[in-house]
Amino acid sequence: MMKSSLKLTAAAAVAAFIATSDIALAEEAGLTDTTIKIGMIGSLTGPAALWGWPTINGAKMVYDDINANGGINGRKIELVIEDSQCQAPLALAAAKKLISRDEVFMLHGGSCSGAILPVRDLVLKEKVPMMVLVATADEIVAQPNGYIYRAFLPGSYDGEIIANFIATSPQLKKVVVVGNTDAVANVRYPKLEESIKANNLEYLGLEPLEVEATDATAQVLKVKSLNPDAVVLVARPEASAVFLKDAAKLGLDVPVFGSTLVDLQDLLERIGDPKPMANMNVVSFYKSTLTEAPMARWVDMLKKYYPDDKVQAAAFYGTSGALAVVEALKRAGPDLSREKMVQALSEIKDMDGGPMACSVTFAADDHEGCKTGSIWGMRDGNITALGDSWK
Amino acid sequence: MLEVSGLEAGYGPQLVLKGVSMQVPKGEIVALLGGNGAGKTTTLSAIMGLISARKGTVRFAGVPIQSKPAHRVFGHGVALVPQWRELFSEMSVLEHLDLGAMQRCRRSEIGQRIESVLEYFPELRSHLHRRAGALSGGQQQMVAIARALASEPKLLMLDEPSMGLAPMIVSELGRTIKRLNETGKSILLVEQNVHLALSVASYIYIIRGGTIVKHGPTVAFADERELFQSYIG
Amino acid sequence: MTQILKLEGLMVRFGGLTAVNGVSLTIASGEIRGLIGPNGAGKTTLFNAISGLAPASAGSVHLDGLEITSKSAPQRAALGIRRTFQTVQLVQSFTVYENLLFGLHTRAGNPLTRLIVGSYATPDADADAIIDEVLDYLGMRDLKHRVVDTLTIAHQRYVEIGRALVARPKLLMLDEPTAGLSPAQIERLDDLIGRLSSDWKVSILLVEHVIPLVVKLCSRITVLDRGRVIAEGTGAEIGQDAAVQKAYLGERLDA
Amino acid sequence: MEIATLLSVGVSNGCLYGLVGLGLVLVYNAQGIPNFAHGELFMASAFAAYTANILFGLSYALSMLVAIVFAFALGVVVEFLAIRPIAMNRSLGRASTEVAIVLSTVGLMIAIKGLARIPWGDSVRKLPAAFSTETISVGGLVLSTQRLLIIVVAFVLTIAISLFFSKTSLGKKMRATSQNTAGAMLVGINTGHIYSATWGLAAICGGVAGILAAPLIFLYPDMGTRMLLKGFAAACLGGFGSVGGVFVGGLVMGIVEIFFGRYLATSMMDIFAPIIIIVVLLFRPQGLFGSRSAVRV
Amino acid sequence: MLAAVRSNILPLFFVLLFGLSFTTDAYAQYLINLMLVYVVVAQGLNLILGFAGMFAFAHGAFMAIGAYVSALLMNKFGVSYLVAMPAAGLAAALVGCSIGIPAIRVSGLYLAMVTMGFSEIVQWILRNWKPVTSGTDGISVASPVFFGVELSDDFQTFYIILAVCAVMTALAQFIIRSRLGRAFVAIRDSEIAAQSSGINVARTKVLAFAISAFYAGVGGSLFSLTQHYINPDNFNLYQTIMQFCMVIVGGASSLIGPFIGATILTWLPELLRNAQAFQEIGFGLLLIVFVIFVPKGLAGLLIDKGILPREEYSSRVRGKWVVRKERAEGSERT
Repeated sequence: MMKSSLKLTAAAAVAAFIATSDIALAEEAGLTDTTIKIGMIGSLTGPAALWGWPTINGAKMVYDDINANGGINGRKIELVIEDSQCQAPLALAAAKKLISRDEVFMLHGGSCSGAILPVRDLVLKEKVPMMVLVATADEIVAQPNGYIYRAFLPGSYDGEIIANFIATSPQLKKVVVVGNTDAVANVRYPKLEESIKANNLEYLGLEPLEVEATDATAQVLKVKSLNPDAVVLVARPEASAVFLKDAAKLGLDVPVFGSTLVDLQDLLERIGDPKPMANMNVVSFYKSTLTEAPMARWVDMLKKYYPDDKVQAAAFYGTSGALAVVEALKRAGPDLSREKMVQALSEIKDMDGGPMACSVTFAADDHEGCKTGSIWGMRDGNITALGDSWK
Repeated sequence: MLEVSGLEAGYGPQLVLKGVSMQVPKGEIVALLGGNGAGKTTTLSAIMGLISARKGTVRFAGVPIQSKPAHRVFGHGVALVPQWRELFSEMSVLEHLDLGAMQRCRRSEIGQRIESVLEYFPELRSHLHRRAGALSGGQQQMVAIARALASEPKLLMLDEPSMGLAPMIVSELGRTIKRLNETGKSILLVEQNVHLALSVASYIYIIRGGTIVKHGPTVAFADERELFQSYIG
Repeated sequence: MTQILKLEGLMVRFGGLTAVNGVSLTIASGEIRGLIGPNGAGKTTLFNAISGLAPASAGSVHLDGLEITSKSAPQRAALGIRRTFQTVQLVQSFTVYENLLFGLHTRAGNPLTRLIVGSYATPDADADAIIDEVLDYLGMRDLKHRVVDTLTIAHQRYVEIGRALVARPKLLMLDEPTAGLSPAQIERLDDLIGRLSSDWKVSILLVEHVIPLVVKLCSRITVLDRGRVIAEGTGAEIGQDAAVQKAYLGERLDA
Repeated sequence: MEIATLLSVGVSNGCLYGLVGLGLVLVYNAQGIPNFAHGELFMASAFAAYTANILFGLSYALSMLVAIVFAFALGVVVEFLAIRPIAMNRSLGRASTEVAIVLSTVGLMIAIKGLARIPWGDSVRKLPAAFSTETISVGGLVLSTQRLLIIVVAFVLTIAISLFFSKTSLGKKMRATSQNTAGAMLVGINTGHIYSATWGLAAICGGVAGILAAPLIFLYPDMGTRMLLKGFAAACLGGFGSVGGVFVGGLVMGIVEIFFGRYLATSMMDIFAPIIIIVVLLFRPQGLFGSRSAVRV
Repeated sequence: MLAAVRSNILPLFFVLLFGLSFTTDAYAQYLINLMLVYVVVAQGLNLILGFAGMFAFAHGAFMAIGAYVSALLMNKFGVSYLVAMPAAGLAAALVGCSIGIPAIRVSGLYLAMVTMGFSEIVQWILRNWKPVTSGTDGISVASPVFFGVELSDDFQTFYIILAVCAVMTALAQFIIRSRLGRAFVAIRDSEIAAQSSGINVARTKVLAFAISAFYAGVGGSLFSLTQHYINPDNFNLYQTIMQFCMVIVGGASSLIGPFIGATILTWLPELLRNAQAFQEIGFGLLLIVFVIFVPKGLAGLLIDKGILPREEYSSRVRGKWVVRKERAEGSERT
């Protein structure tokens, strides 16, 4: 028993070595006359799996839809999907596998900034076009960068939009920030602080809140003692809900502005009580709430291709990226190459962002396609659009 | 009552008992004597099932028990008072008696059992609620014996009960052992105090190097000088 | 004759227990001293106190004229006190040779490396010669590269003695070396111990429960009971001593 | 008022830490090992309560009962499958047996977490609170009913466990076994059963904490790791000794942590538990109340 | 011939890897590099856990110290990688000493908890000391430049990693065969016997901590080369547990063990990319199954079966085949 399992392991190890040693080079990788191979990377398992399949499927449904309608210039999109578990070594392995083994034409991936950042160097060096899936760190798309594009609101813009919005209310002067200190939240702080100061608001500092916080009493009381006019809450849904509940309980009665990490509808469901939400406002990627008309097309598409998926905010984060990829592939024409693809992406101007509030515009030296978000607030117990963007 | 034959046992690679055979008849006190490291404690441990026998048999009341774990051997009615007493230092005297009794009798009888045990050790009555760890050596030995007695064992095995006790207490101990025997209990006594062993036992086994080298009724060991020689020699 | 070991009023207490209570003892160079006593007499604790494993609460220990009372066990080992244990303490996964190398751990090497990393970096140069000499002496040359846990207990005890011998100690302390051995093995060991002191110019302190062996090997025997020395003398003297008899057979009962 | 509020939250958090710590201490005293999988027992029980309550529609009280039974069973099964085979392996020395058992609990920690991800990994879940009114106001002090429940249950459970150890025969046997295994065998105790029972009871402690905390926090497979550290800290403060000591250790931990966060720096709250663990173990291993001799270092 | 292969399995392994580097693609090369990095870290853990028998639960943290120190030295001070890497190891060793000195006061399992607490604190510092570590944003690591040539891809860094891994393996072998290595084993198996043979237990333990941390620090520095970017998440509890798995599965207290463990635990997840959901469960169960059924790990198993030669603990014995199955023949001779 022990012996045979030993042999099996040895055989597997040998097989792995042999399997890795084949080499082949195509003319233009990932292309045939009838297919375009795209590699996707997401955190499908592990602690960050929450952001895995939902976001992948939100992009995938666009490709499915295109394939169902005959593909692009005679080619259907073929996807190879790899897991990163939100860990850098595995994300890097996945990217290398996709590029050198599967020989994909391009990549569409990244659900954890920390895991996908190491991939940036590789992609630029291998000159593989890449659309960011849902990772929000600015550095991923920062210039110089010939190949990586993003078609939704990057993390740092959240803060800017919130700060600009707060500045439109003259009675709000002093702002305190409460938030998680994990990677997802951290990418938002520098620009947020900068924008708060740029708007001549008084920045009272950052009060950290554990991602797994069971209560926020200490934070709420600390915030109260600082006597702010507004609170910016940059936290994941769980911690945000905890903070809002404690804030309501302890009588912290100032407007709260949430980032794109949370969704009003979702928060409302979590808290199950509109009262703590009374002062809540949120920056959102989307044109409307999930139940309103502008989103109906995308919700229907998800239901068509992934009927088991939950219709949730995260479900459409990746959609605009896929739309931009499809648009660029169309424009690049049947005589496709990676360089032409990049060229085509750079030339996208004012493309409808699909579910996104923004319209997507790229330039050769600016690969952040989406710079506006919408702001929503609770008004009389209803989720109300407060405006488009305060960029 | 207890029949041991050809018992071999040891620790790790060491074989300590190299074929021990002995018997404890019902209602008798049998003493097992020998020098340091002769295998006395190992014999008791092997009988009790604390270490497993490698060869040989141990029968108690006709039932083979050599492969049973300690708690099963205990269930047959064998109780061991170990050399190091092995008390529960943070628990009270009463709790020790309680624990001793609870595995071998009904709940309702525990009080009665404890009462009867305390008749042998009236001194413990005033310490019932003290921590065992806070008692004197002699009192701890009483607790250890009383704990074993509370199970009303058919065979009581005592491993060097006199160790570390003052002479007066040793005499007292001797009297207690005799009284226990008078109530019909079989006793296997391992002792280094030969006088104590001679004064209570009816039959003597002498063990050396893991085997029984001499045995016979107590009268055969009347000459102390000779005993000392056979004992250390 | 010079005194190798001198104990004066040595006491060892653990918590409330006094395990060694004012022991004074001297061992001459080349002597084989027996140490006997009933269970719990404090023999092993006394061994630990001499080898430095148990700190002395009072009294002093001198080795070859040098006071070592406050020295640690490794320091004492370096100064020439080596011992064996009641239950064999070898690295069971090591070969005989590798175990013997432990004995050479304190051997002086390059003073500079010693200063930096202690004795760790000293190469095992010419260790082979010393180890081969010891193994030849013990008649175990052919077992040199055997893993210890494949050896008999008797051989493991020889390895323990060998580990002490390679360091050419001044004082060798043997703690119940015959425990668990067969009569034939005991006889062979007995013979070895008898030769050791003269062949290796080492004083020996022997704890044993096989008393005839002690009587045969040791010119003088110290008897310990309840942490005190109750008698000291030749085998014959000890055999006649009332206190010793009492210690072994117990107090006479008044009932 | 603010201090009273902080105190009430600190105490209720402390109660949770104390319960988790208690479970760790039970296993530690019985087998001398820190159980790294304890946080996962906490997590698994919370999910068991969730399953019973949300998926099978049982009442909160009934779900709690189901989850407690589940926790006990899980503890016993884990002991039987992953701990006993190592403890029974006499060929290892005592030290390597302990290391092997600890590694086994580490293995359990990741395996249970991975197992939980299959049904629960895709989203964050929430268990409704026991009472429909979430807060009550006492003289201006706003208290969460769930937190009151935590305090009451933790107190009751701690007292119940103390009584269990001092009054019941199983409790006495468990104490006896942890104090002197050889002695326990000599009074006919089957120590194997006692280890099972200890793991079961330890799992109940962790499980109850999980069930009580579930409505306050959200349920996800990684929720146990943070609690493990806090529980360790509580156990260290309590000196790995008495039931009451650990409970008080938890309270101290909960209260100090929240005051620390409020008046010094909220960023320090994450790091508080490991600091406590290091400082206490290195400089006062007997805990706040223990005496030096009782420590198993 | 076979005997020669068996007794030189590690050099042959290095030669094989060297040869493979001419035929592999970037993906396989990356995994080979990562595997060699893990070998270095696992060797460090093995020295303290397997050989010295101390339960240190902090190798993720030591790796982090190495990775950050070398990255910061290169990024902020323009130090050459040749200097930065050993500096990373020394920094980790220094921290290892400073946690080791107080930690030797507590033994066994308290040590596990103290070191686990230490790892948490290191994580916290990495996340919160933003001016230096950039917090969770992480820092990107420049490619090392040797004589004007920038070593940026996996095929180039492979040579550094292979060389360092070989040197560290040779060093580990040297340590194991020296007095120090034997002192580790001695304090693991019997502290009192060690003391009585003149081994200073406290100093040996601190050295074990320092050396082990040195390996993890160098490993962390190499790790940053394979990633070109590091952040605190790379060095969390999961990383430490991975290292434990490698040592236990491969074989604690064996030089070959870390190679076997790192190979399996780097490649297995890649082979099982299609069965992702079960990876965590798989790791957990692997650990449990090995501690229960194969406590000596695969290396121990192979050695016991006589497939691999027993590893030596002295530098003076060469080519002596000490096979453990000798137990069968005449061990009862006296």
